[in-house]
This record gives sequence, structure tokens and C-alpha cells, in this order.
Amino acid sequence: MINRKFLPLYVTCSLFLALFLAGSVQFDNFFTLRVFVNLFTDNAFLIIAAVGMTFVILSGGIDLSVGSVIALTGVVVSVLLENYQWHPLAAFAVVLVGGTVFGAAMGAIIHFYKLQPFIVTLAGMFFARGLSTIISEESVPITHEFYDDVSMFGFELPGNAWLDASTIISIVVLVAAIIIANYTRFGGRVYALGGDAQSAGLMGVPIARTTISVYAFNSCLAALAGIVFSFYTFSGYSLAAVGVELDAIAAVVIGGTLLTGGYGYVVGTLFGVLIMGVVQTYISFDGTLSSWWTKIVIGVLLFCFIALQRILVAPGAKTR
Amino acid sequence: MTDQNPLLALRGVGKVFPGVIALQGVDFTLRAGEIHALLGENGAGKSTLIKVMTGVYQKDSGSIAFKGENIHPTCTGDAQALGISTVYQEVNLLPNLSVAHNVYLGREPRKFGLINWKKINRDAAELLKGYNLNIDVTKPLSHYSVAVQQLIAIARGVDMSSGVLILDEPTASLDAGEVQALFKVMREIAAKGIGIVFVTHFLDQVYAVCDRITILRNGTLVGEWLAKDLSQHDLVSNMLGKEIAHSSKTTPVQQDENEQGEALLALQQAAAKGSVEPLSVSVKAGQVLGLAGLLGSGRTELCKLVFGVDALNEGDILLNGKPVKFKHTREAVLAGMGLCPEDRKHDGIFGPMSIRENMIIALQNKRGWWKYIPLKKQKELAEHYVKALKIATSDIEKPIEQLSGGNQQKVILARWLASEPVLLLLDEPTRGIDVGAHAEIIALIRQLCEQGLGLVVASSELEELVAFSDKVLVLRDRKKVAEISGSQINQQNIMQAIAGS
Amino acid sequence: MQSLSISPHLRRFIWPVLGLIFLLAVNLIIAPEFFQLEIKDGRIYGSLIDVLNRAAPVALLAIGMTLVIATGGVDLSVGSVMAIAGAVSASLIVAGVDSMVLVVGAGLTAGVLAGLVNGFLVGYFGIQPIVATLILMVAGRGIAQLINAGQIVTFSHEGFAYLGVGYFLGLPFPVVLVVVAFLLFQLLMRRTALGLFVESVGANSGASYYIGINDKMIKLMVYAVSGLCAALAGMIAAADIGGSDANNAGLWLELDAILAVVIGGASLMGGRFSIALSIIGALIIQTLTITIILSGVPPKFNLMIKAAVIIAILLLQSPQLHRQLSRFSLSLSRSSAARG
Amino acid sequence: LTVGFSQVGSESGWRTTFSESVKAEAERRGIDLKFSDAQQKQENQIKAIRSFIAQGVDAIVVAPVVETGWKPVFMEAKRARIPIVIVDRNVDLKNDSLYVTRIAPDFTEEGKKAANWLMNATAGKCNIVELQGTVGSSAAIGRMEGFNSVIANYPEAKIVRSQTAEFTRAKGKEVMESILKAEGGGESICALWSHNDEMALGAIQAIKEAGLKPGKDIHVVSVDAVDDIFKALAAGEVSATVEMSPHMGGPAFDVIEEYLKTKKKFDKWIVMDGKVFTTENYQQEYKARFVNQ
Ligand SMILES: Nc1ncnc2c1ncn2[C@@H]1O[C@H](COP(=O)(O)OP(=O)(O)OP(=O)(O)O)[C@@H](O)[C@H]1O
Ligand SMILES: Nc1ncnc2c1ncn2[C@@H]1O[C@H](COP(=O)(O)OP(=O)(O)OP(=O)(O)O)[C@@H](O)[C@H]1O
Ligand SMILES: [Mg+2]
Ligand SMILES: [Mg+2]
Repeated sequence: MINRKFLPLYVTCSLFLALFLAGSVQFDNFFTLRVFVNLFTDNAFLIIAAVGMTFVILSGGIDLSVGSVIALTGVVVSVLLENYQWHPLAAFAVVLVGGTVFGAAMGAIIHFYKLQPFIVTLAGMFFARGLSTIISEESVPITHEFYDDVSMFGFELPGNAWLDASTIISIVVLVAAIIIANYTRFGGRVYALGGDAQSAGLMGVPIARTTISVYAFNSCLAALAGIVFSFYTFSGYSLAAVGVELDAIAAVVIGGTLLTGGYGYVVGTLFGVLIMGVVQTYISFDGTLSSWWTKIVIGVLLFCFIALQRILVAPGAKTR
Repeated sequence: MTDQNPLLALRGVGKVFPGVIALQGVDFTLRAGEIHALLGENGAGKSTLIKVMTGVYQKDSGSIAFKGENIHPTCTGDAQALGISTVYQEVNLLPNLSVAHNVYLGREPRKFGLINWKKINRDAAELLKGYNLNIDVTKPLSHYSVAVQQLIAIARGVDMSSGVLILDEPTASLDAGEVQALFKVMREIAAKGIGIVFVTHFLDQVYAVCDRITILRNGTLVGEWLAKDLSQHDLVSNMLGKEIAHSSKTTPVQQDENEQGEALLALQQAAAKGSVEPLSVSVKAGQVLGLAGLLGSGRTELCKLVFGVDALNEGDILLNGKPVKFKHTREAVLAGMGLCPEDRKHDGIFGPMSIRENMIIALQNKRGWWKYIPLKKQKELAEHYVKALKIATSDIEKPIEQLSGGNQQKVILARWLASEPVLLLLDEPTRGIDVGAHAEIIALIRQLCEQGLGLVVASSELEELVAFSDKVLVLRDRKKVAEISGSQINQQNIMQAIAGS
Repeated sequence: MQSLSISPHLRRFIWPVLGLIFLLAVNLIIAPEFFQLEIKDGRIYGSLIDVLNRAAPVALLAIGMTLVIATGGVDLSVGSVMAIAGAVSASLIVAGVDSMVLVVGAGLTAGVLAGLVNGFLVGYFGIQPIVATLILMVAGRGIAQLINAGQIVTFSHEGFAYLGVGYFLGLPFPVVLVVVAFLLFQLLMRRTALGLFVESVGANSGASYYIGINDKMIKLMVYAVSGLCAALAGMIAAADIGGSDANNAGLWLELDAILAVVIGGASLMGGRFSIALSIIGALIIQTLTITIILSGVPPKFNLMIKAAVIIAILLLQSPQLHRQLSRFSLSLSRSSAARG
Repeated sequence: LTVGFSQVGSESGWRTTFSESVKAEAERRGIDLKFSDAQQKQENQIKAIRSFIAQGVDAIVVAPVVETGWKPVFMEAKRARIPIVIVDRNVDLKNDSLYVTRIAPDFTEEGKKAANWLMNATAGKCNIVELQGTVGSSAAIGRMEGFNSVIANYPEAKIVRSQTAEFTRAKGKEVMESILKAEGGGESICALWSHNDEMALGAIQAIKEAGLKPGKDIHVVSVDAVDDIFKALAAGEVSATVEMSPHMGGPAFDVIEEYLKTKKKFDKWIVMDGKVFTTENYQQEYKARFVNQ
């Protein structure tokens, strides 16, 4: 017998497979390893960002600054590399630490001043994007050989597919996150916080530490996503990754995590990202939709998924 | 057991909330190996004192010493690290985590640095068996009833205690058997030298397990006694601050069921899938039907069935002789029913809303959104019930979440009394209510019946059931096992029916 | 403890209002002409009026958003609904419909329909508000563009333009609309029990259920109201520029609306709400925007300034900060007393 | 022939006209066009190009969102031997063998043209208000640079206020409204320089509402030459606009068809030159756009 607890997960997973198969029946060249691996390559940064977002949402919070942190990371890295001739690894260390500190600061404000995450991170979003425009309004191309070397790195897979460094990083992050969420005390605390922060506090969960860590962890992953994104675009640009936070939130929620916190799984998030990715691939394979029909179709598909998920999961699961 | 070497010593502790002085100059001493009752009326400051001891609130004045050293806990984690473990008044566990995880949260056994789920599940199941709970510990906590949750919380608290164990009204919805099992555990660990603080409103329980008694009134210390030196009568008068004329127990006139008059509510082989087996029973206007049974026997579920929370799958429910089938609680409310649920934290209070709003909302909903109750009328109603139920508050506009547990319960009770119902279902209505108010509430229930209200009351407290029921329905395993009425109603008979002998 | 003389209800107004006054004071320094008001052909004219006028769309959105947030939800689709309503009205006008009732009615109907879809998904289908409304946020803009065939549809229609640029009793008409909407919903919420029910659904949906409150209906209603307000805001925006710009009308305004509600002190978890405070929130945001324009700071600093001001205003409201500050000033006065 | 076309998005009427014209051109030539809207996001554009490659199209046309960041995905296309033609905005690539050619206007040149016209009209004496496009966009940066480089030669011309209005009409109106108040009602302003027509159209309304006559009291110069601006030109409310033709589909397909046949090398930049339309010379174009339809 399947475990009811994981039902939403199974449903999400099979919906993904169903759409992938639908695409395969409709279009030539869709049912290839290449298209499948592209889903990972193209969305590696989103997977990383969404994994971090999963933790925040599980803890009952939300983080709107993710997209801006990705942009800021890219700008800082590219400026350090191009204008100051830093080595990329040193630049990465700076942005990862910087991202973590930024997240910790937001977490601290949220916790100590009892402000709502939505708004604090919204301010964080303005701040990070504002800072990146101040650092450089123009897009800065990255020309360091290290970037070329890394982008050459990868494994040839059958069917012209290519497993590149970003994909590998995103999978490593995913696996690590699953372990952290379900097999460490920190993970337990995150779920506890999302279940009922007051009770969690009374049960001895260190609320301050957990809140701050969750946001720090998320921003650190956002910075990592920013690094991966900079490999994706070979540049840093203050207007990059606008709205990625909404994509990440959508992926998390489609993956079956409750926005109110406390319920959900990191693996679900992966499927959330893949579902959104396959919808996009589907639309570009189709290639006949005008700009507005593209939006409408994305909306309708999103609706179908969520509706199906509800209908398939609903029996037995109480709404409240 | 010397006073020179107390385990926990609070001196001159004070705590102020905006507008309320919750504690003022309170001394409290807990010695190793003793069971120490902390008593007082609703709102006397018991829970606040406990929260100050364990770092949930920061004291405004005074000192706390643990094993002779001053401590300044700033969160419960600090207290736990010292070996002070607490079961707070409301069930404070996490509904989304599995039962086992709740028991071991924060101290999960690990293997190679990773949580060892197998061990957690095994140990938790083992631990709960000690409290007669054979449940699936991998299910989420929210799956189980409040009483079960309360036992889980106790099991967790006891298991974690290494110096002090604090229990704030742990027995509020437990049945007699469970209470006995708990007392056994308490005596065992006290014998190991752990000090236990025990808050309850059941005075017989105080005398059953406690060595010592501390009484609070209006946030101040009344005194400390050895249990054997304080008579029940003195205890009550110390708590209330006045002599009470005579025992608050009202023995109602229990009429034997007369067969005339139509039943207000009648169940005919009514059943809900998975929660209540087909059963028949009826209540007339002016009657009180008591529901008795052990933990998980189906009392709550019967109430839910009648109120339309759970769907009726079989049989009929007749209200005033007409079959009804509610699809939403709304229809039940409009038909003149009310259900005061047992889980006040999740299904009862509207935390940020005022006491006044919490009280009038059921009446308002019944009237419909258009017929707004004038503010003046609302205030009158609220003031009336604050007085009638002795709700300790300075202001009816205060958010209800700032009241003490017992007072919250009174507000919710008032909500339903104010809603002008014809049939009220009360699930554990006196949970956490102090002795003084307890009597008032029982008197109020009787008075309402005289005015023609039908009542169904589920309670774990047999004494209370005996005090006001005209008829008692005994449930076991979600089946009706007996119906006792009139002069047959006494604790003995009910106990026998429950036990099935 | 002695400061309890003002009622808690009024106390909530202090900090947001102080924030607004502070921002206005900043303007006094950077642009003294900010407070000049003149009457030109029966119209009041000046930057202060601009603030009110420009804040109108967000204020309208905030009215609806306040109710949605009070039930513990959120409506991300308002920006797109603005675009839809503008597009519907504009295309009707362009198609030769002249009747104001038809044009405005159709726009409002579109908004209410969109709101009902959201409300249905949230209330009856049990989808999480953020996702349910995300669907319409994405698809809605597509629908608006579909109506306009991707172009900016320009029109000229005296009556409709009045919505955006007209004056009534010397005040810009959008401001009048906000006042009317505010009074209407304030009455509806506080003179009937609706407000109480909205708060109860947000404060504890479990308890509302036991009381028999029709929470689904309440949710349906608040989203419909939000759609209605958004539609009105969308028509104002279209009337203002004499064209329906489906791509940009209301873009990101959902964030401003949510921000306005939160600056007004409401909790996103639901419960207590105050429409008046949300409108003050909207005014704060608009004052900030105009301050930035007037200050002449290079545009690349806009976002940073916005972030700093938001955090400052939020901290200003935080009781925790007040406590820290009072503790700090206490220790200061103590140490100075010790020295003196 | 299958061609993949990755478009920026549909953020303006100009952009939509551009998309529609490419589609119409493809249909006329019997090309199977795979259209993909990136919704202003580079990541979407890269994804789209990847999936074009996976589909095995014959050629790819890209209207890039930003200049940078195209190397990896263009390399992938090159490995798959799919030629790429860039339209509209520039790309920043050292290795220009990665694409066949680029068909685009010159933003800096547009800014210069606007400035030259204005300096001629005002004899180099002018207090200018600038409405910038979206901060950081290449169009805004290029136009600003070109414009400033010209007025630097005129000591009596200066930009008194500059603020972004994000390329939209509504923002254009809002920002202009405030600027007029800050500049004492606008009497001292001689010209408005707007990075696109939409903002100018919004600003015109603000100028009118402030009781001034756009085009007369305040010169209005902008870029794009969209349909609505011609109506304003006809009404004398706009002084000049620099054309930026959205019809880049035809030339792009010409290049592709020829390249696939002959593999010949093209110039790396085929500049789409734009006219300056003013209140004097707009009539012919006005007729072409409105009378024929
Ligand atoms: N968070 C709070 N904010 C404001 N006042 C509070 C708060 N918590 C408790 N109080 C007030 O402090 C007083 C003491 O409450 P406390 O909960 O300690 O009572 P109690 O003795 O535990 O009562 P009960 O038997 O009803 O549980 C009450 O008057 C209550 O209203
Ligand atoms: N000791 C137990 N062992 C297993 N399951 C239990 C136990 N106690 C309660 N349950 C479960 O909890 C649910 C609660 O039943 P219900 O709430 O109707 O009981 P009750 O008579 O009101 O008792 P109480 O509220 O005191 O738990 C039942 O579905 C039952 O499966
Ligand atoms: Mg208490
Ligand atoms: Mg029960």
C-alpha cells in the first residue's frame, strides 16, 4: 500500500510524466534525453533557488528577494572579475558569504522586530536590486577563462544530451537539501516552526536561531543560484532574474508544499520546477502561440495542474 | 527535603502585561522529590508563573534560583537544558509532525549525524504504551483527539524531565483511568528526586497526589501549606478569598424519564462512517443528556455527527420530530443548535479579536450579516456574561488571547449561551475552569434547562455529569453501551457501564 | 502603562500617520513648493493633490486587498485585472459604444468575474490563495493583451476620460472615487456584521466553521470586492492616459497594494483590518514616489531609497523597537543622572 | 524551411508590431516560424533557443533581451550547425563568428539624431527635461549616451531634470506631472527629451493639464515613430520623433535564405536607418499609415 502522506508527491510526479508524454506524442524530437536533460540545465538556478525557498516556506515564511539576490550576485561577480581582476573562486566566496549575511539580516529583522517576512523580504528585494543598479547599470560580460573551462566541463550522454556542471551542482544541492530537511535536527526545527511557531517555541525550538538560519540558508542558496546563473548567461546584469522569486514560489507550491508552512517535501519542489519547465518547452515546441496566448496557456496549464492535484489528492485529505 | 536546599526557588517574582499586573512579589519553592500543587482561580497567574520560570516570559522583578544558582532563562530551550521540562496548559505540540517526532523533537537520537527515524518510532511507541496508548506514532499529531494529544504531551514532558517537571492542567480532559496512570508515573519520578509542579482545578486530585500546596490569588501569593495540613474547605476559601457558604455541589432534581412530551433531538440508528456506530438516543427540551466514556470512546464524534461536521451515513437525526441532514454547520446553527468544541485553541477562540466580539459572534452569525447587533447591545451582553461567569478581565475590548486559559473557556461558553439556542452540545465545557466558576456554570446549565433548552454535555468528569444530567449515555468504542437515567445516575453505575462489567 | 488613555483602536494610527507626516516633512525641505495649493479654474492644483490623485489606483486596490488579506489570503491578480478592465472598456469605446453605463459596467463586470474566479478557486476549491491568484496574474495579462491584440488602444471619450482626469468639487475625480469606495466599504464592513465575519475567517477558520460562518461565501465575496476595486482602478488608469496599455497597466501594482496594507499594520496571516490605515499606507507609498521624483536623485538610486524608507517605516511601527529605544533612553538618562 | 524566432516579449505596442510583422513575413514566404515569447527574461530566451536546437530548426532569429551572455548557447547552436541572425538589440560577443549578422538600429545614433534636431531647432539654447527608459536597458543607455554626446558641444543646453518613466505612457504622465511642479510650472523648460514615444505621449497629457502647449511651449522629442505619435505630430503636440522601424523580419529572412544557399559572409551589422519625422515632414508617412488602412 502506498503511504498516503506521499500522495501529493506521487500525483505531482505523474502529472509531470503525463505532460512529458503528451509533448512526446505531439512533437518530433520531444521524447529525447536531450530535452529531458535540458530541463535540468536550463532550470539549474531555479532548482537551487526553489530548494532554498522550500525551506523558507516550510518554516512558514516567504522570501521575495531571491530574484534580486541572483541579479546582485551576478553583478558583483562580474564586476569583481572584469574590473578588479579577481579570481572567480574568490569572488564566489565573497558573494556566498555576502548572501548568507544578507539573509541572516533579513531573518534577524523578521524575528527581533516581529515584522512580516513578506514585507521585509520585499524591502530586501528592492535593496538588492537597487544595490546592483548602483554597482552597474549596464550588463557586464564575463570573459574569464575559468568560466570557459567550467562551461566546457561535463559529461556526454547518449542522444546528444550534455550533463553540465550546473546540472550537477543543482542535483547535489537537491540531495543535500533532502537530507537536511528530513534527517537533521535543523530540518525538524524548520518543520516545527512552520507547524506552529508558538508551540515550537514552548517545546524548546530555538526560534531566533532557526528563523535566522532559514533565511541565511535561503539567501546563500540564492547566491549560489546567482553564480550558476552567471555561468548560464556569462554576465552580470542588474535587471536579470526579475520575477524568479515568483517562479520559485510557484514551483514550491506546485510541488505540494503548503504556503502556510509545515507541510511539504523538497523533492516535490524539483517536480514543481520540472513541470514549469516542461510547460515552457511544450510552448516553444509548439511555436505558434502569440505572446498573449503564451501567457493564457501557461495560466491554463498551471490551473489544470493544480486542479488535478486537488482532485486527485482531495479524498481523505481534509481541507483544513 | 530541607528548605535550605530547594530545587527551584522563586523570590518576589513580578510580571506585568500592558494593563494587567499578572504577578506581584510571588515566592515559590519547589523541593526535590515532592509533588507541589499550584492552585488558584482562573486568571490567578498560575500559567504566567510557570511561563516565567521556564523563560517564555521574562520576569519584571524578583529572582529565580535553580539548585541554589540564579538563572535567567530567555527561552524554553534554556530551561530544558537545565532539566526543567514543562507541559503547558494548552496542548502545545506540532500538529504537522508525526507523534513520534513530537515526542523526540529537539533531542532526536542520531546515527552518523543523521536522525535515526527507526529508533524514534520504536521508542515513541514503547513510551506511549506506558500510558495505555497503542497508536500509530508515524501518523501526524493532528490525527488524534485533544485528550490523546494531551497524553502525548505529558509523555514527552515526563520523558524529558531530569530535574523539574511542570504540569499545567494536564488532566483537564483525561478520564479517571488515564488520571490514575498519570499519578502512578508522577509518583515514580518524584521518587527519583525530581520535583513536580502540578496545576489543576480538581481538588480531589490535589489530595490524591500532592505533598504541598501553594495558592495564588490575583497574582499574589496567598501561602504555602503541606497538603495534609490544609482542609479542602480552607483550601477553597483561601483560593477564592472568601468563605463559601456551603459545598458548591448542587444536587439536581433528577426526574425519572417521563414518556410524555416530544423529543427535541432524537437519533435513530444514526451512524457516521468510521466514527460512530449506529445508535439511538433522545433529548427533550429542558433535559440534559450526559455523554460518558473513556478517552476515544466517541463522545466528541457523536457531537460532531449531530452538528453536521461529520456526514450522517445511516439512520436519522430528528430535530423537533423532523428529520434533518446538515451539510454545513451553518444549517445546524440556523436550526437552533450550537456546539462548543473541545479544542479551544484551534476550534474555539479568535485570538486577535476582542472578548466582546468573541462572545457575540455566534449570535450575530445566526442573525445574519445584515442585522448587525448594535454596539451598545453587544457591550451589554458582554458585560453581562463577564459578570455572570466571573471572567477575570479588565476590559471587554481586550484580545481574547490575552486571557488565561480558564477565562477563555468561559468566554466561549458565553458565546454559545448568548446565541439563544434551543439545543446546545457542549464538549468538555468546564475544561480548565476553577471550582468557584464550576459551580456557577453547573447552576447556569440547570437554569437554562429550566427555560426549555436541551443540552448534550460530553465530559470526562463523572462528578459533574452526575451533578447535572437527566440521562447519561455511556459510550465505548464508539458504540452505545448503556443509557442511565433518573435516579439511577451515580458515579458507581456509570463507572460500571464504562468498564463493561 | 499610563499611556493607555488613548483607545487601542486609535493607537494603531499613530505610527503610520507619523510616517506619512515625516515623509511630507522631507518634501518640505527638498521642495518647498510641495505644499503650495492654488485654485486654477475651479480646481485645486498642487503636488499634494497629485499625491492623492496618483495614489488613487493603489488606494483602491488596497481597499480590496485589505479585505482579502483580512481573511488570510492575498490577491496577486489585481494588476492584471486592472489591465483587463481597462482593455474591456477601451475596446468597447473603440467599437463605438458610447453609453457610459455600458462601458463602465462592462469593465466592472469583468473585474467582478475575475474576482469570482479567484474566490471560487480559494473558497470552494481550496487552492492556496497565492497560487490561485497567480494563475490569473499570468493569464489575465494575456487576456488583456488578447482583447487589445497586443497594441495600446487609444480612444477619446469625454465621459470615460472624466474617470481619470475629471474634477469634482475641485478635486480630481479618482480621489472622489476613492473616498466613495472607502465610505461604502467602511459602512458595509462596520455597520453590518460582514467585517466581523471577515476578521473571524482570517483569525481562525476552524473556529469560524464551528460557529457556522459561511467562510466560502465570505472568501468569494472578498475576492469579488478585490476584483471590483481593481477594475475601477484599471479604468482610472486607462482613462488617465486615454488608452489601454495591456502590457503595463497595473504592472507590479499588486506588490504596492500589499505593501500599502502591511504598512497600514495589517497582518498577512489574517484577522484584524482597517481600510483607513491601508489607504494611509497607499498615500505613504505615493508620497515616497513623488519625493524621489522631486528630489532629483539619479533614478538608479530609486530602489535603494524605497527599500530604506519601507524598512524605516516598518521599524517605526514595531513595538519591539519602541521597547529597545525606551530602554536605551532610560539607561541614557540614568547615566546622565549619575554624572550630574 | 523552419525558423525559430525568439522575441523579447510584448512589453510595448512597438514590440507587438515587430512580432506581427515577422510572422506575416514568414507566412508570405512560406516559412514555418516557431515563435517564442521570452517575457522580457533572458533565461527564457536561452531556454527557447535550446529547445529550437533540440527541435532541429534550420535557422534561429533572436531579438536579445540584453547584450551579454549569449556565448554558451550560441556555441551550442554552432555545434548543431544552425545559423543565428540577431535583430533589434546588440549582442556583446568577442567571437562574432557565432552569428551570421545583426540587423539593428543604432541607439546611440538615435540619441544623436534627436539631439541634433533639438539643437537646430533651439539654436543650442535649451533647458531639457529627460524621461529615461527602464534603468539599465540598452536602449536607454545608448540613447542617453548619444544625446548627451551632442549637447555636450552646446554650453547653453543642459539637462535640468532626468528621471526614469520605465518606457510607459502612464509613468510618463506621472513623472512629467511632478517635474513640471518642481520646475515652477514648467515655464523655464524648453524641451522634453523622451527615450521613447510612449513616455512622450503620457508626458504631453501632463503638459496639457498643466496649462501649457506641448510642441509649442515645450518641444517634445522622442524615439520610435509609433502610430499614435503621428496623430500627435499632426496635432502639433510633438515636435520630432526618430524612426525605429519594427519591420526587421524581411531583411532577416533574406539573410537566412541567402546564407543557407551560399554560406556567404555578411557584414556583422546591417544598420536599420531611421528617419527623423517632424511637424514639417510627417504627412507622407501619416498617409501611408492611416489612409491606406
Ligand atoms: N499574553 C498576555 N497578555 C496580557 N495579559 C495576559 C497574557 N497572558 C496572561 N495574561 C493575564 O495574566 C493574568 C494571569 O493569567 P494566567 O494565564 O497566568 O492565569 P491562570 O492562573 O493560569 O488561569 P487559568 O486557570 O484560567 O489557566 C490574567 O489576568 C491574564 O488575563
Ligand atoms: N487510546 C486510544 N487509542 C487509539 N486511538 C484513540 C485513543 N483515544 C482516542 N483515539 C482516537 O481519537 C479519536 C477521537 O475520538 P473522540 O474524540 O470521539 O473521543 P472522545 O470520546 O471525545 O474522547 P476524548 O475527546 O476524550 O479523546 C478517535 O477517532 C480514536 O480513533
Ligand atoms: Mg492557566
Ligand atoms: Mg472528546
